[in-house]
Amino acid sequence: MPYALCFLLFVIGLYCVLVKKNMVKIVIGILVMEYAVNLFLIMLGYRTGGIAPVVADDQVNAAANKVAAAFINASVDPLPQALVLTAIVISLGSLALIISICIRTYEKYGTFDITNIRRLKG
Amino acid sequence: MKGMTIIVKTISSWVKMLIFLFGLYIILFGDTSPGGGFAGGVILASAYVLLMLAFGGDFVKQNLSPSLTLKLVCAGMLAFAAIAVAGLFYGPDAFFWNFITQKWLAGEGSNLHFINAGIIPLAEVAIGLIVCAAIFLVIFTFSTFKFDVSDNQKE
Amino acid sequence: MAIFYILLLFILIAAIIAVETRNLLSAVICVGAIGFSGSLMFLFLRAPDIAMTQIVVEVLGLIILIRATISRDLTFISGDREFFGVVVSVVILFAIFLAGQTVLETLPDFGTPAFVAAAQNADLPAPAAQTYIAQGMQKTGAANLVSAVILDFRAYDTLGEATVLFTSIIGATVILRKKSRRLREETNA
Amino acid sequence: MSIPLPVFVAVPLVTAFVMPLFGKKGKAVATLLANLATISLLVLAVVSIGQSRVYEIGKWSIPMGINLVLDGLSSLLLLAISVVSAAAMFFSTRYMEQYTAKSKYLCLFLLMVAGMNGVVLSGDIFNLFVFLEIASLASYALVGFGCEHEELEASFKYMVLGSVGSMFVLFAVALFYGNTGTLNMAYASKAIQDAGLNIGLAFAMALFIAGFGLKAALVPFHAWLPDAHPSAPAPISAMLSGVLIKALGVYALARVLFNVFGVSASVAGVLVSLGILSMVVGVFLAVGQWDFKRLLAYHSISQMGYVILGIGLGALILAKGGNKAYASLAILGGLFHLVNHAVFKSLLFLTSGSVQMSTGTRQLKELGGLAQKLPYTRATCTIASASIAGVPPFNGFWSKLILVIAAVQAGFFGLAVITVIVSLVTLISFLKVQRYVFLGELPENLKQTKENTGSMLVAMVVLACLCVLMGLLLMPALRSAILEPAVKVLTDGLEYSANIIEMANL
Repeated sequence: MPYALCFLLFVIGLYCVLVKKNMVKIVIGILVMEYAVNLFLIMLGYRTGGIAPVVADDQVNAAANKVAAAFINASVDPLPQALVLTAIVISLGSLALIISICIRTYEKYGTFDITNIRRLKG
Repeated sequence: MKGMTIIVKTISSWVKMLIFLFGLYIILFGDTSPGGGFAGGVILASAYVLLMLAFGGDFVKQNLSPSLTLKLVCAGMLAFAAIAVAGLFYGPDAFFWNFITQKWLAGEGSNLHFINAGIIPLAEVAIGLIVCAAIFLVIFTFSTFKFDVSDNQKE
Repeated sequence: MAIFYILLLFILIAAIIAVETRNLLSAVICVGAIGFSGSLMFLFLRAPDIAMTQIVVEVLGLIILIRATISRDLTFISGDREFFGVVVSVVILFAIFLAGQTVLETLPDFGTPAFVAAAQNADLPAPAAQTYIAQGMQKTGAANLVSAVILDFRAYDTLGEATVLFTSIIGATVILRKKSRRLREETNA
Repeated sequence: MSIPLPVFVAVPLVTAFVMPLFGKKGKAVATLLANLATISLLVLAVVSIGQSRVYEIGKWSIPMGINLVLDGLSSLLLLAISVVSAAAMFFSTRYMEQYTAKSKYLCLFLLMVAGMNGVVLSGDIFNLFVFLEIASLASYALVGFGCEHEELEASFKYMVLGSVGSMFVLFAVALFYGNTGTLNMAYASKAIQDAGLNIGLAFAMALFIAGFGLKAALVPFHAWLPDAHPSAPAPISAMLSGVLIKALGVYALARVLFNVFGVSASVAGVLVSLGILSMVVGVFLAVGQWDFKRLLAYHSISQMGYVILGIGLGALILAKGGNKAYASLAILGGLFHLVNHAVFKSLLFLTSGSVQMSTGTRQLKELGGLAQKLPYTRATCTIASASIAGVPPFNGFWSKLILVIAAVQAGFFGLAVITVIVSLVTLISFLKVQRYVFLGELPENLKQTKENTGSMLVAMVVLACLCVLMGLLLMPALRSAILEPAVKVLTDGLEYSANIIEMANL
């Protein structure tokens, strides 16, 4: 069920990109899609009653130089978290680029409405 | 861009050091506690953004010019790439080989004991530099961009 | 569990307002609401690194977005929408959403990480995630396993990610540069 | 000689990181360095032909770490990327003098090359996504490089559709991870073979087709291409049409469908129909265009249709259990056309840039009679036009011939007829280009036009020579060295995972 709500968020973002006619709104749609995918990835790694994937001192079995079994059986999946960290920075980068294009377009046309920005045909 | 009142200026010049220290802490302890180069770098950048809002763009421009910032980003990227390539020379032909930890685990290079996570803290510092400079540069560019609508108004 | 549903519903409501409101500034603030509640959600999903990064990135993302909207008088959206197009796309997207429901049932249940199911397959080596949790600390020396993954096991991805940031700032400075073309005489000189 | 595979990514990346350090004064040095980087990539690509190996980054054995894979298909794409990027880079040495911020242009150009090389070499699905984003972001910025109305608008449109495509790919990666528990393509493929293709993976596959299809501009997803490609500076148009849509679109699609999920008859049917649609719609939209570069951009859509058609036809024959030799012939046609299209389309865009730089316009109606004024441009443009239209003995003819033969052998006579008809329409539209640009009357304002010399000319002549000579790739020796290994990667299909795991364990 949480997956379904996440997918709904993705679809809302897609709707915004497809239907809205304002440049900033389109950017918001893309951002919403990004949030949805990030949440989805983190949810995939969640374990009920899990703990964060950071090994604390008392979870290390010093004698055997091993991580305690209690940690191994309870930690959430660190891999999706690493992927999401990457995805967040990528989305920040593309946000900066697309907003700079929006600002420059605003300077040229004086509007954010893409129906008024139609020099190219087709 | 203009600065703000004297109260804001005084407070932000006090607060900036705290933010700065916090960012450094987050970066340097990224291998043992949550956080790391990205979060810490963005916090460092926000210290500069605070200064920029309080004292105005010109003040920051004198202390940290955009071209210098761009060079810092390049330096950070080159440092990160150097860490990656170092694995090729120190190790058995492997890009991004963790040459400190792996040698330590293998019982060689005992003089490198002091950092037992190997390249991870070094890479955190490089990424912190990249992210801090890059984010600051982006926000600086956006805030100082002047609209020149006069000659390009809707035709 | 209940906290996840509450936060998700809040995120969905904020998203719908962000999409439908006619005031651009409100829309941007709603995006901030999505981001901050998303960050809380990450915290409850036991991902403190992501929560921290999300919160700081959200602040700066909002500054960038507000910069785009606030400087102009035109924060309200005028213009009418094509009713027919909206209805058609809503119907299509709703169909996609319903189709997605059967798809999501193939995933492991919420609360079971994906690698647990994959670990059952004896034909394959242990999934990467399981190795990271069990041996990541000895293999890399970092107690924060997320750091160990992004900067050692998958450091190549992180190089790519830093490069994306680099690309975007070079791109942004290029797009916002003052003068883009030289005159023809200068070119030929 | 065995080269560490990350060098293909590291060389352009490090050069790109150095570029912004050169200001206005160091422009000549920056240009020299950038050219050196692309040429050394070309040398590396030529050296690595015929090798196949797996490189584990950081010595982490898969599936723990990321692996890079060099096989026949990758080295074919690497070769195409490096040839086109070396020519386009050499061309921009002079062409980009009309814009400011040249060192940043070079930086973005190299980042785009690095991104494409990363995509082509990657053996990990998330890593593929990261490098896809690098190449895409660099191309968004480069499309808007001129900062004029059309460029910004096209860049925005491209960026929105491109970001949606990237989000589809990322969502598909998430579903893929949720279902298989790994990101490594070889092990994921093995897991899929063990467990069978469930509906979740089928949905992920559909998302991959949509996402990579958006990057490849196949017809339902093509809206951005006719705006973005003409708006970019000419060398960038050459890169975008020549290799970017292939490396990010067709290559990624073929790799994921053939080697990870495995082709079924229905997927192959989707590919064939996308191919036919792109071919027909693209070419008929192209005929009516009066903007030189826009016309070329529509032809890119149409020619990409040929590539997808060839690959899809091969997949269809394979999935139906038909003769494997026919399937390899169809895929050979598709891949050979991919390489040919990279060469002649980039040459066409470079000639259009040369015309635009000499005359200041690219509207066909404002041009005319340039045959005497621009003799070299005219000659190279004619060769490239003949290639794209499939006139013997140029390279386009051979790949189209193979496609037709493969279609006839497999019993798809309708496809063969469509291929020939589309080729004829292409010929008509390029006769129109010749007629309006190089023949006819010279307009009064173009009397002063001068031929471009120096690096622009060299780049065009080299590509034109390649157009003539590339038919030789079909000679048995070269064919078994370059084309056959690439075809074998696709016809082997799911044996990919076993091969990779075996090579990694060596």
